[in-house]
Amino acid sequence: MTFFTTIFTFLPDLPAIIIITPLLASLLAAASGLFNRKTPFLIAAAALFISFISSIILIMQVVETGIVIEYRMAGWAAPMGIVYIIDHLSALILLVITSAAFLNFISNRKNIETEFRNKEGAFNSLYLLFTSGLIGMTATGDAFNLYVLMEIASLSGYALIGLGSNRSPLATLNYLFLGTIGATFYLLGVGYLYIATGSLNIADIASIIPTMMNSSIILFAFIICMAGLLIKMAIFPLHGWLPNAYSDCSNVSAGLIAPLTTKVTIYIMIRICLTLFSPEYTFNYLKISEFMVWLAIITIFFGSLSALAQKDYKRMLCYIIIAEVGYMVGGFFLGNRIGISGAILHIVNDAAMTLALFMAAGIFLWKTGEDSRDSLKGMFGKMPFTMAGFTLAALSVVGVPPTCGFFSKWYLISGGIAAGQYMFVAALIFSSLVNAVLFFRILEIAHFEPFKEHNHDHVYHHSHNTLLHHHQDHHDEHYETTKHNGVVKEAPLEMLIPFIAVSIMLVILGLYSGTIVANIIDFVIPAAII
Amino acid sequence: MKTLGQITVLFCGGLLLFFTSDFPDFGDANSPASLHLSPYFIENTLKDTAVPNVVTAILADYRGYDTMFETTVILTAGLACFLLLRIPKREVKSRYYLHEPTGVTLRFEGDKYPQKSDVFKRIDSNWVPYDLIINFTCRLLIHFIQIFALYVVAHGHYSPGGGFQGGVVLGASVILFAISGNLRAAIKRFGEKTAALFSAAGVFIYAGTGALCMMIGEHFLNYNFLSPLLGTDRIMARSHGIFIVEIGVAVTVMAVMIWIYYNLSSAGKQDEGL
Amino acid sequence: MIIPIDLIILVLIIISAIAAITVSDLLSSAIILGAYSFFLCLLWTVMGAVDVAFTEATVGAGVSTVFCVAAIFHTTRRTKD
Amino acid sequence: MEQILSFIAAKANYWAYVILLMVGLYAMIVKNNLVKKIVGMVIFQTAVILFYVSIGYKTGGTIPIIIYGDGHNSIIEPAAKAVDYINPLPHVLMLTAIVVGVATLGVALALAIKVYQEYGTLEEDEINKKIRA
Amino acid sequence: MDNLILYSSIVLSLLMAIPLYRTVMGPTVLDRFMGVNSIGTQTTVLLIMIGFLYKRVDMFIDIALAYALLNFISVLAASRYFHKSKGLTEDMESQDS
Amino acid sequence: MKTKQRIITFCITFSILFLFWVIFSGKFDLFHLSLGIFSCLLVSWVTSDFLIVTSDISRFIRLFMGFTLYIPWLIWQIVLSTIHMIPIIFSPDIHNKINPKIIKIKSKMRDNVGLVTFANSITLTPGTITVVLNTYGDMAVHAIDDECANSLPGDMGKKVEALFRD
Amino acid sequence: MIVYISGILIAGGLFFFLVGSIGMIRLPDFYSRLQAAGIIDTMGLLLSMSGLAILALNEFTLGNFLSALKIIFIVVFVFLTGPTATHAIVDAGIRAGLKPWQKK
Amino acid sequence: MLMETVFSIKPVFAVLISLLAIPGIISSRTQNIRETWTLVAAGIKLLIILSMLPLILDGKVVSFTLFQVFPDIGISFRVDAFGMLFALVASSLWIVTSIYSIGYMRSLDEHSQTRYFSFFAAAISATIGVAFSANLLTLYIFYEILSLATFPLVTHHQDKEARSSGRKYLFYILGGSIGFALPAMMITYHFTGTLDFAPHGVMAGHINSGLALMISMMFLFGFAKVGIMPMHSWLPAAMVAPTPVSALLHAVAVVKVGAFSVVRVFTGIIGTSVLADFNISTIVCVIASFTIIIASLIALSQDELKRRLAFSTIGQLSYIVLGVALLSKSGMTGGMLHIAMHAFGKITLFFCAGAIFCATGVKYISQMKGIGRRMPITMTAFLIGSLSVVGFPPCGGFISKWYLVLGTIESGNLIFLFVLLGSSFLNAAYFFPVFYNAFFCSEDQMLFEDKVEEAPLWCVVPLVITASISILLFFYPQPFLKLASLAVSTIMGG
Repeated sequence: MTFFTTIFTFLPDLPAIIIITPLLASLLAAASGLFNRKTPFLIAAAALFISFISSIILIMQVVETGIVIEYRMAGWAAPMGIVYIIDHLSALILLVITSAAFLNFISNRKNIETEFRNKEGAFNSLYLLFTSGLIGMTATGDAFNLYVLMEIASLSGYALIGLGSNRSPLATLNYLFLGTIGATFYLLGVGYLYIATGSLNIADIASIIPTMMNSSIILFAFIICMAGLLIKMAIFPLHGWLPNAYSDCSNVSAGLIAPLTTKVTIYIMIRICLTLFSPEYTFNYLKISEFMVWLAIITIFFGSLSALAQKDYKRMLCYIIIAEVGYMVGGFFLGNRIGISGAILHIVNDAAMTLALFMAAGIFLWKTGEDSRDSLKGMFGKMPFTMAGFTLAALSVVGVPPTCGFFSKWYLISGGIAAGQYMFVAALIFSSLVNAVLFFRILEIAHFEPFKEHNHDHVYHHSHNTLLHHHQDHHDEHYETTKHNGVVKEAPLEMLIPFIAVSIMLVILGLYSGTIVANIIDFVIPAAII
Repeated sequence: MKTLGQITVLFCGGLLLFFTSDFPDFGDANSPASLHLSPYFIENTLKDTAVPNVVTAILADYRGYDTMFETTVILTAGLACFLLLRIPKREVKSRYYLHEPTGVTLRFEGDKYPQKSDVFKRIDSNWVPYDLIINFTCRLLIHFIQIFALYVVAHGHYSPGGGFQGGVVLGASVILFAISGNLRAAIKRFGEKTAALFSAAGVFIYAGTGALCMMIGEHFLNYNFLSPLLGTDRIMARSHGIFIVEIGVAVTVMAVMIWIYYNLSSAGKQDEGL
Repeated sequence: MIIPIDLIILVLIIISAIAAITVSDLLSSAIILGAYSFFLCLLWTVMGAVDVAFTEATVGAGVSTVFCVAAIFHTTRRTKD
Repeated sequence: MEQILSFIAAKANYWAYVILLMVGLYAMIVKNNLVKKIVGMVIFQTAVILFYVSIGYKTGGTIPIIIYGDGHNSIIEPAAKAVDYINPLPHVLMLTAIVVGVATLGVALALAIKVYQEYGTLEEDEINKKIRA
Repeated sequence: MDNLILYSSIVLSLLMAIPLYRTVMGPTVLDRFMGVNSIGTQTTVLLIMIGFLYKRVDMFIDIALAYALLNFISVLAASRYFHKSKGLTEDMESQDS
Repeated sequence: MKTKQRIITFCITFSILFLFWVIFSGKFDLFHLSLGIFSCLLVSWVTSDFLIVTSDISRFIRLFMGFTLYIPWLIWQIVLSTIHMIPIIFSPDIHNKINPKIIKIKSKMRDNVGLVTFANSITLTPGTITVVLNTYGDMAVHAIDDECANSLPGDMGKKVEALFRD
Repeated sequence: MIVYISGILIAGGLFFFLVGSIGMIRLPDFYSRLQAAGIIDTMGLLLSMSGLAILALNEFTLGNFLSALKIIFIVVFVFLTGPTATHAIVDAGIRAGLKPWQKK
Repeated sequence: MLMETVFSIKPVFAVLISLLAIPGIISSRTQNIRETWTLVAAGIKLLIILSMLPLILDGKVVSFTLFQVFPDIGISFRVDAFGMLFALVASSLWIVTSIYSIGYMRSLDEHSQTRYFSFFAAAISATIGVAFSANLLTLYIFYEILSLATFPLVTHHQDKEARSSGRKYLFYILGGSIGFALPAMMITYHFTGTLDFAPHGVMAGHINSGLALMISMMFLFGFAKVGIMPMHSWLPAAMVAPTPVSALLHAVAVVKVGAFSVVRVFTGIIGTSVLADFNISTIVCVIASFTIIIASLIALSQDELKRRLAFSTIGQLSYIVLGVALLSKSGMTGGMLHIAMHAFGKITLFFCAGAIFCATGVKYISQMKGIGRRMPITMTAFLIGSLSVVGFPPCGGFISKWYLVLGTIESGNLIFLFVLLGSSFLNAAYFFPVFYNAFFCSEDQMLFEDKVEEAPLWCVVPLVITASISILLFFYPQPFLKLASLAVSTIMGG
């Protein structure tokens, strides 16, 4: 009972709590990590859980009342101070972010302890900071505040993925360069908006823009913002940083960053196009929809074909992510209600799918120590539950009903047909088929090939730098379980349960997608869009 | 790649240059940017917060939330450098010690080495004797740098400066100490754990102040809550709130700058370093 | 009235920026970056942004060049471009 | 002639920002050396700062610190006029941007050190050669 | 008085081009240090002059003071680089750092 | 270090720093002064062992007085040697006018403060730069021409030695 | 009156800045250039700063006096740091193995 | 004709009951418990379906919407006569097959039995789901689930052959459904705005002739499980599966799901009027006839018994399509009945093939010389089964064929009559060698020793049951006949 009382006491402050909790906890985690190796995990898990719960309460609040929640930071009203806006869309994305971060985190306790030995405090802290950055980006109603939070997310992201295999620093450095270009372009775009309107608040700018539709500064602001965001979301010609960065890093980080970064960036794109610049400006005045859809089509084709060429499982996932970015961008710029619904729904679904796939990758790596496709030989027999979950995720990416991937694809294709973009439809179907081939290859290996002995000396090769001196003694326990008979058993329960939960979520999300669309996404899209 | 880059750059540059003509003139007092929001700040800062430095007032109060995350960015960078570079201590076969009065270097095998001693100083194989002039001057200056830094922090309300600048100067003073002597000496005075704790503590002061406001029932970071605590009116409460968060910023920035320097200059080994 | 100084410093800034990326030695590059930040600081003061200038002064003179030098110390000065 | 001069005076800052932006971008895209790219990144970020600060400048305005009356605690309002002071908002934003720049610089350099420890060189083409080998 | 300061500061800012020339063109790295050091000194003066131009000199002195105190840190760091037995031109790649 | 000596250095440091604070601050209300006291205490507590001039207060005062007398003289020297430099720099045939050389001199002082003062004075006067200095008083000085080289150690050495003689 | 004095001082300072700068360009080697750079650090700064300090005292108030004092402090600090920096550079040059220019 | 709709959750349970059994199967520690789970689930499922039978026979419709996945489309179930017919066949045969699998798997001591029974259950769930689906989306979803759930069954042996045929299987089935059926569905949705099955189709008036033809073809080939000729080759390949799988899934569930889906789409979505007006039905008939003849001819040349049966299946499936595409009442009734009749006949044949393999390890017809004397019960059942498939009285197959023939005459396309008759002869021709080898070879040609006996009891009982049902259906086809005619009367409007 006291619990609920407490919750209701803080209810008006929930938009702040959802981000402040991870922030404060990250400080505590960083500090406690200096003295104790276990506490940072507990603190971080608790904070993520609180955020998760608050996001659930928020979305329930928003859906029930239908009122946009506005929270004034420092008590100053909108154009002067910074406000947080929780509307249907941001509440939805918040839920996605917090749940993904929470599930990925609790499932990876062992990975964190081994891969980041003696640095758990810093790692957990950065993990929380990344999460709070994304949460802030989603919730904020201020264009500049968005930039700051974007930088927090990026910086902590660089750190998280910088410590993986021995190739990851280079990949991360390239990511850093492009990420900085992207963020700086965004900042520049905000500057252009500021020079034209004199305001930084998104709602305020949005109210000014209709009076100056023809201004070339506004046009440029749009182009520059978009350029920055497109770099950050890794659309086709600007995708170069993503595959290396995501595939070389450690699994914990990949499981956090890969599902969320691009999706949140796309969310921001949607927010900028719909809320900041009005849909009228974006779709009717600018006439860039056609171009963007073609860009998306090329991205889809490129991503799918490149994924075909990959031998490494994680790299393949990375190219699939690129293709999925094409889905969402293309779907959004179809400019009709169905397409945009599909794009938004796909943000949610794709986050869940990618999370599941990367969690699976984490489990495989933890178990076999390799991440090539061949390491999966005979996995169906050894880890049936993991493989079942993995299969679900794979099917979802392919777009097989009743997993969620099918339903968002349905909207996207309907939107494509409605908008007359048959090439986009073809690209989607093509990509589905390619994904089917890709995942079928993996499943086939796991199903047909006999189980292979794994060379456990390589288990932690990817974190050589931090572990060289410790991992021998530390992994005795792990060695015990695996070396007797060479049989890999099912992953530990703490990894398995979140993973299975996510996999089942894939189906549930699919089955309830109608509810999501009707209760949440319909409110997001302005009535002007048909 | 090179041609492509040049083309891109020329194209973007040309485009951007061409459209600069639509900007309001440089120094135009009637541009939208000068008319929409900023007049409110300029005209009301003193009334709202009793802080003459408008920049400080906006930084720590109107947009204090931004600044909290700016501080967090710094903390993130510190943590990132630590995570990326820091190498855990490893068993060493031999250690070098300098006998300071005579300048003789001794090599100790195993774990036979002088315990805490004033005459023996741990050094590394690439140790170089520090320069007398540099060392002396820096020792002389560090006080003044530090007192100057604290002055900057304390007078952020009335003159340029504030937590961030003061923090950087404070950090620079320790960096100066490390450069003029060696890194080990600096670490002995301002250890790595201290740096980590301070950097977290600074943000904690900031965010904790905000959270305290929230718990008392105001909005996050609304310093009004301080007025009953300090026994002042709300305006002065805001002024003091700004001061508190500036201290937080300074602490974090100082500690993180030092921390990053430790890690960068020794490539994570935290030995003698640069 | 302050425009001429502004213009001169802009020119100096651009010169040092171009120099920083063309000079064929990383240590020099870092040092020129220091000079670049001096000019930037001047420019901010010319434009009346004292707080920004102060920050630039402390950061540019105090830490960022030091960071660069420290990093170069642990890597290499050599560069082909 | 005067017109040209005043035109230059009115736009020079924006031109300079574009040039710096492009210099930085060029370095980040084309340069082969990682630290060079980092240097380019710094220039790139400062270009945006230049842009913002230029927005804020007001001819005839003074620095955005209110000239207040005697005694620093008493609030005497000869109400400050907006025209007299330079727009402070861009300055606030750019303080944040500078901080972000330093933070990014630190992380980038840390990564560069890691790269060097791994490959023994900072030239991208040499690194790629080593990766392929 | 305004004109005095204005023209002095213009002259001073023009003069800064000369150390900059040394910084940019300097045959050795050490010449560049020297140039930067001189630029730093001139910057300090110019900052105060700009303070006079704005008639708010008390606000600008802090910045100049910060320069006076911090200007040489980067030079010290750079010279420290050579202290650690690094050569002037060639890199001692073999050195175990 | 003995406690008494420590307290004395602490006090000296504190008073110097507080003087600086007052000059910097220019605000004499209670709030800022207390802030100043707090900051100065903090700094002197952290770094009081940096500025070990001496534990002898009378010597400290003597040194201070000596410095006050020495600095104008030094400035005069600087002016003189700057004037000496001007024709060299502007001469069309600059390569003949100068004759750079590194000369070695030895100071009898053993006090590090004195040595550093001496070395910095040499460097401050244009035309000569201290290149090397060690605790035994061995110095190497780079001088731009013979005249500068010959003036060393000269008056300056004597004055500094006198200043730091116990 | 004060304005004239300070004008002269500032002009002197600028002159020495010029001298130092030209010296930096003209002198043949690094060490001797450093000697010229020393002029900027010492005479130029000293003269121009004292000119500015005097100018600050144009209207005598406590604030202005403190400003002038601070300007003098800048000079003091630069007089401390300048030679140190110069020494550091020279020291680096020697350690890096840079040979001084010798008259043939 | 307005039908009374009953809202009930029973269809959902009917679908889910076997899925719910899966956790039980997985967590079982011993074989017995696992099999008990399977049998119990099968029994309950049949009971649930039977409990709905009276309602359906009364002309009512049971309906339930589970999820509203799109604003105007949900995952909803709707039990009508046609679906009931199919569900009845599938669920009753599941019990029999379960019993048979137990015997088969135990006697061969196959590996991964847990997986086998789990996916078996999943597959039957999906089959019932297809039968009960109320709209095309639901149908498609269960169709896909079925494709995937059967994959591990098809490739149960996990060897090289299984791998290649598994690939082929997925390529045809998934490729067809994603590549053709899905876009066709999307286009349908775009033009009509609904995907619900309506008695007379939803397309009339929304679409032009070319598009209608395209959509029909896309559905016909997209639902590759029906095995229309260019898309048929997965079926023979899939015969590498263990025999119970082949039996249930490739004689009953999977292929019949294909046929069912095609019929459902042709009648419920495209609509008979569109088919007739744009002359699509004739094209479909031609394609189906082509498949019938060619498949029968290929079957003649196969030596491996299961492959021969597979090609036979391909031919027989096209009977269903042909019957529906004739657009005559009798033809349609015949087509629908054929789903049931062929199922019982063909499953008997597969059971027999499996029993032979179990007992002797023989796969090829040419090696079966004299087997009839060693395994008389099995081979008698085989005889009954094949007679049913050929369409000889007194077997169930005769009834459906009779209606089909009537249908061809009714529709006036006598050429298809000849196709039917000709193919029946071919059917007889390819079954005859089996008997000849089994019963009529001389002593010295016999390849079997005395110790070869009948397959285990678990195997023999089911095939006896199905064989007797096949005969029973000739004499008492009432439930199926009534359901089929109910369905046809709904579709053809009285």
